[in-house]
Amino acid sequence: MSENERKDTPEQAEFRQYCKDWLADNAPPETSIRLPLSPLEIMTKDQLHYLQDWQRKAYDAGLVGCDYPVEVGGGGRTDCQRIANSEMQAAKTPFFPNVIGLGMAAPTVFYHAQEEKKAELLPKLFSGEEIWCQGFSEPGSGSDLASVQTFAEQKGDKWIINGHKVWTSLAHFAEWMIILLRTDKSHKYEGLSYFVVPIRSALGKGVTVRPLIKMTGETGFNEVIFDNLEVDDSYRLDAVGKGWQVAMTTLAHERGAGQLVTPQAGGRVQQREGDAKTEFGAMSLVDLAKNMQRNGKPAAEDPVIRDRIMREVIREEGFRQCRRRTRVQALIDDPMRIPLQHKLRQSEIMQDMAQLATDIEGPAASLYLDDDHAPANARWPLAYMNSFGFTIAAGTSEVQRNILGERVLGLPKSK
Amino acid sequence: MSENERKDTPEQAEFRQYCKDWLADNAPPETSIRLPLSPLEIMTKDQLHYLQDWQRKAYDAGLVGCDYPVEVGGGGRTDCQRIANSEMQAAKTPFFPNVIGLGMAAPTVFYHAQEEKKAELLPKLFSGEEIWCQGFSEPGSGSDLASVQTFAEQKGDKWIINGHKVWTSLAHFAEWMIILLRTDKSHKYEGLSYFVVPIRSALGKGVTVRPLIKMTGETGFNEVIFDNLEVDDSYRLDAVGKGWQVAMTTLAHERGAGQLVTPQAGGRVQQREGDAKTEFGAMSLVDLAKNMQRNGKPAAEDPVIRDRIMREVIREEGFRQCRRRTRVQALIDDPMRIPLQHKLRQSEIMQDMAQLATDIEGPAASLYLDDDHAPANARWPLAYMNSFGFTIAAGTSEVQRNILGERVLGLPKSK
Amino acid sequence: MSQPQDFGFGEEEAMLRDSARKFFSDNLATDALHKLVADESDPHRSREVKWRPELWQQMVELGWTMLAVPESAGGLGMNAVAVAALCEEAGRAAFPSPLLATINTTYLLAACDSVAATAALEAIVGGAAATLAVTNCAGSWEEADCDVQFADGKLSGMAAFVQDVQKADYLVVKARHETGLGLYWLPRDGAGVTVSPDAIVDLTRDQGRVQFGAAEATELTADALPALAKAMPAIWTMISADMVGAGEWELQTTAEYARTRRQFDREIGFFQAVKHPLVDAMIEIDQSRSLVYNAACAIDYEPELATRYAHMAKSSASDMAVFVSGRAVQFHGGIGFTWECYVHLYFKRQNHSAALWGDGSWHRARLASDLMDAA
Amino acid sequence: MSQPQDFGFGEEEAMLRDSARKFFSDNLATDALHKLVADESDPHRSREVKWRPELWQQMVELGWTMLAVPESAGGLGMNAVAVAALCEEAGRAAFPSPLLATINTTYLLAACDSVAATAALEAIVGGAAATLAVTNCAGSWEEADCDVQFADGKLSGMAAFVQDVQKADYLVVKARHETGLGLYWLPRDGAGVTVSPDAIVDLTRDQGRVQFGAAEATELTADALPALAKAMPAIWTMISADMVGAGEWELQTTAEYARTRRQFDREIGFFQAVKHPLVDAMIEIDQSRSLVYNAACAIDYEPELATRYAHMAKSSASDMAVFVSGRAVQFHGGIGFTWECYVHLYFKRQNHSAALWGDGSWHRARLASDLMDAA
Repeated sequence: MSENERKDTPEQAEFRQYCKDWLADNAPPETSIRLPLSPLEIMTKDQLHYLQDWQRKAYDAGLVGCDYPVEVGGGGRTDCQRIANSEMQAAKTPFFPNVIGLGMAAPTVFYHAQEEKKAELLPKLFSGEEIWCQGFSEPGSGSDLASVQTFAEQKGDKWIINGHKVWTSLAHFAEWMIILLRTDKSHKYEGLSYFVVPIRSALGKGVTVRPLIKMTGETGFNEVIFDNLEVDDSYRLDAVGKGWQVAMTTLAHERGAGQLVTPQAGGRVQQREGDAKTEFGAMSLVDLAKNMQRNGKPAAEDPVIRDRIMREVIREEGFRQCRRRTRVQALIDDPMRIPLQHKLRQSEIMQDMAQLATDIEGPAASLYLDDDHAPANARWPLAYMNSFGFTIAAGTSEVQRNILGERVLGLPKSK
Repeated sequence: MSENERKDTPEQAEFRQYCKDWLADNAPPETSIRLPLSPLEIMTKDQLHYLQDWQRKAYDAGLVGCDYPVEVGGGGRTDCQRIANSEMQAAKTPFFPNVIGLGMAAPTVFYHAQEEKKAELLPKLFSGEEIWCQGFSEPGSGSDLASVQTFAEQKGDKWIINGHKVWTSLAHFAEWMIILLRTDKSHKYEGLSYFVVPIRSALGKGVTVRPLIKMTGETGFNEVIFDNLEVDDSYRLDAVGKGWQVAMTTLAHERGAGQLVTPQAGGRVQQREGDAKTEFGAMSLVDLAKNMQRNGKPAAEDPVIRDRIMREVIREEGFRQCRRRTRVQALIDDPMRIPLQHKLRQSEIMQDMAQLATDIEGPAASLYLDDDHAPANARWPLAYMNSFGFTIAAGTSEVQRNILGERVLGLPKSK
Repeated sequence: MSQPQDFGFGEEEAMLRDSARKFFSDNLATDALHKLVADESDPHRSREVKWRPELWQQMVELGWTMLAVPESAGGLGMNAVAVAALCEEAGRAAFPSPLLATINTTYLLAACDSVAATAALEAIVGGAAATLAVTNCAGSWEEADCDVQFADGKLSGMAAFVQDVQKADYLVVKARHETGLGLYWLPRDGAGVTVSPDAIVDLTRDQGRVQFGAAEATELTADALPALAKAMPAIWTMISADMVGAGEWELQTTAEYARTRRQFDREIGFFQAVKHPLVDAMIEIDQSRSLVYNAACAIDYEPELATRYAHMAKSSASDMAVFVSGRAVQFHGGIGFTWECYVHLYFKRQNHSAALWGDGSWHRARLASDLMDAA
Repeated sequence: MSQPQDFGFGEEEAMLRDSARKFFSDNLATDALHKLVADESDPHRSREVKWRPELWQQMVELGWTMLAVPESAGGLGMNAVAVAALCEEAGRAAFPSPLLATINTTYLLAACDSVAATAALEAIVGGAAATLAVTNCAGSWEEADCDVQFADGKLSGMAAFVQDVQKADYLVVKARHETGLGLYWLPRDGAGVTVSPDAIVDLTRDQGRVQFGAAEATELTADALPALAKAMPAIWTMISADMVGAGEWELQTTAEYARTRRQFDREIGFFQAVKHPLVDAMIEIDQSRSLVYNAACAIDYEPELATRYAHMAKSSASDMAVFVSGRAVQFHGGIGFTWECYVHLYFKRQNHSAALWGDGSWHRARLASDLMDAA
């Protein structure tokens, strides 16, 4: 069922109407630029600038950061970002390019930075003028985030940073990075501190950004090497040694379990790409099955294929209804129970849907991006491979299950 | 493919012919006695005596214990038990009642008991005259076998035993129990010793046997309470403190990974009951699907049901071919790799087959043993529930996967 | 028509749910339930019904059987989400009663929309328990399959898999007449009605076959299929709600055991081989629960989509019930395999429910025709 | 006829297997393979073939392409279990070559049992590489589907999904003639033959479409279906053997990583969330491997059951390949998702093989007709 059909507060109802009207006139038209599947896969400056223009427009119109206070560049509204998101979804707009900024950096900065830094950083983050990236993972530190080794040494009111971060999406466009650093080697958790560090302005001056190539052959991820980068102490978030707690704010929002709703657009691309996030995801398997011949008959007539597609349709609807239920107090026991399932569930549904799609395509799933005969422009074999990025990154599915078992079911820690 | 079709050694070939001839004349006729699904579920004296007579006949004919030395009551042959087993399977004989004796006690006694004890205990074990049971599990010690607390205290050349064993199948008929006891509370593994203890002759004199009721409502398991039972030191197997090593011999044979092949009959009942061990297991699902109506059509015409049945047919054939491959050196890397899969694989295939059967039966799977309309006399819902006995007992599936991951793949111990 | 974002689940519904939960736990906690229904373990035990009629009387007085009865027929005409909440609690308690059977009957009677049906609803409002005799001997889930005939005002033939028939006062019977299928109403103890109880695995229900030998019955409608089409979404949704409640009991009970049972010097919940499947169980339960309230809300606000959403709910709940029940027994280990452990009560109820009114695969096949075969 | 208990796998077969394993690891270890086939990461890379023709020459000289060629045609006429062992090693090395395509061709040619087919086999014995152009543009796995026509000694139409076509010297083409389906032989570079390479995911193979414009071809048989029926079990078995070898590489490589990679102060193989799925992967591989040698042995000793056992082998191997490949990437974590990690070479080859010549579900449907529909 559509997000529109909700009991709004008066403020929300009025704001929704405003969004509808504004989007009717201002939702960007289709573009000749081939947009990537997700913001994390932005490759070209053309793509970036097209999407930045859109985010700027939406910000100026008040559709981005609606629930943040006016002082930090927000809209000062109450629980309105959801409204804007659902209207942008309905209007099938492109997505916002500054996805890490909006989803992780903004709430982290908002809850943990010094006041003047919030005013300095957040407006350009909301407008998309400054792209953000995240520096958590390291070669030796993937699932075990608290084992990061990249070190910050204090020199007066400066910090000198040395080390190596990986899987930093968008680093090649980013102005800023939120980064978890080790400031004390003698304590695992208490030895961590959290900073905002400059990237683009420091390239060649202590920061090197190198692209990492995915198994798909695409780039998009980077590794970032720090060689005596100097950062002012005012860019530290919260106290020295409190980095882990700050990181929890970032992760909670990344998992959709944070207090602030992330500004999200993107109906257009998501629909076109059959992403599990939209109600067109599993149904796009139906279209695929109708169009693919399987041994002389449409795959849609194969009862085993039908059964498998329906499983995904049901899982997808269940996922959507779970998100709906999280907002209904009376039908929730533990408020974290469903939000903490979000990332695990979404990434595994995506993976299984993409794998099923390749089964529906059969031998034709062997055809890749450049092949004219590839069904759906080979997006399914591509999506299947990329789905492992989602089940691995930002806490593997294995780590997600630990978190759920421990925080929701109260089982003893596995580590 | 049938066990008969094998390249035999001359001794094996001649013995096979002997088995064929003997079984042709002596395979027991069908009986009016309703035999249980497995030896562990023998309920009545009638069942027991019928099966004991059969084991005695087979032993006297040389089909039981063929590979054990003559001095301990064996046949003194080389690698001939397999032959006898496959011929008894082919002849569809009933199974042997002394299943724990033959499968676990015999090899353990043979490898670890004093010589005179072997000669005292093994002949009556092989003949089935004396039934054996196993005392490993305790209320507080299931998967974690080494944590047993039942204690044996040394008094001169006697041991005084106190404690509580559970899940002891056949204890209500058993003359003897193989038992793992704690003789030292200060060491977990080194504090264990292994004994043979009398049960029937000690009832009321230090031993109490009480039936445990399964979720199916059937009995068959027991709990055995020891209250100052006195046992002679000569019934100790191997040295004090070496109980764990002795238990490993028992478990290896239980998992089909031991040196000695267990004497096994039973084609008849297994076939009739569609046990995964026989090549009629998964195919019996085909018969079931042909006989069950599913919404007006035979379930065998439902393509999703067909796909699921074929999965089980393939797993069952794969299981059988894996057992065949273990005997072909050139196609084996690690000799333990497949034998250690045996118990896990067999119990999970049984469980999935039984669950599938209940799906094929649909609403009729709700009907239980006493219902005239229950398909296949309700053996499938019964088998489904009993299958959890197999995935839990003798090392849960979780423990089996640890063993495989650690011993075969060399992964670090989970405990 | 469209659904309210909150499923239309408000204070009134929450109060009903909370009082139901309290009623069941106060009056028949799990240990008492086990004493009541599992006193005889012998597989060849008697088929006598194990339930607490006096508690049933209180439930009737609380108005729970008339929740779904339209106000026009003297009922409370409450939302399906409220009824679902009640069924979820009955499932959590694995409560033995004709509640679900009677509620199902009220949905079907309301769908008949006839004077006779209104009279029948009034009998239920008056305190009668009823059940549906609409399944043929082969247990078909297809609405059109039927082994009962109706002629000259009398029923003959056989209905099978009738739920809680020994606890019911009245039956709604589906029967074939000259020109089609009709629905009929008669007392379970009426002349020409013979009930033979089944011997079933589930200890918390009773089930039976009903033989009709020229039994007089009142016609509720001469056209059963439209009435069934209208009522089935509610019937599928309510059994799913029951499974969701029972599944949550299994999850919480198993998690509690995993937090306390120690092996290898650890609580077994430490081991990911236990922890992760329990998380998967939780996810399946949450999905099913969300789909149940979505389907119930559709019955209230979006009836044109109720069938589709109910197929989703029952398919999800049936598969969840089998999976979660299996893990509950497995992770309780040896004790979970015993009669004295309460888990088997839920294992049996859940496997029974999974096949009732269509299993997961059948509902997916129906859903596929809806979503894939439309032009 | 019946199978020997040891699969007929003796010393000769073991020697061949061991020498093949040595050949592949000596001449193209995984790092060298990665350099060879993964030098270009760009998804829009060229379609030029990445292989080592001089190694192929050595393989030909070792007689590997004539293993399955009957001695009557100058071949070695070895058992299918020997060929399966060779294919298993080629899969373990993910070796890029027309070996499998040529072996498949020899099985189909031998099944034609004609003078022309014998001549074609002699060309292969003489060192030629060949492949099968028997799949239509929709990629159907049904033997009867075909988009090529034969008339007046000439082929026209299109064959698709032709494996390693750029590495092959000759083609066996399935084509429709006036009265049925036939098989035909012609040089890949012959007049009227146009090969368009596909852009494919798998880096260790090449694949293409072949357009026939009145291309002259020699008839091998005018009745393709019996020949295909005879040869398909071998074709299904050999690709399954390839997948088993590749699956074992994925298992061992991932287990090695799990023994060394540390997170949370433990090797990740300590965690049951990694350990237990790796055990399941091992079990699936062992099942597939056993089924492969059973099917191969049936080809040698029990031909009447070869089709049935080959369906089992390919169904098992296809599902295994997808499952094991996914776990191999997942458990390598971030590094496993990169181009520089070798795992993706196998992931891609395995997913390609899984759909080749029928996926798991198609083979189960065929098997079901065999086992369930017989009177």
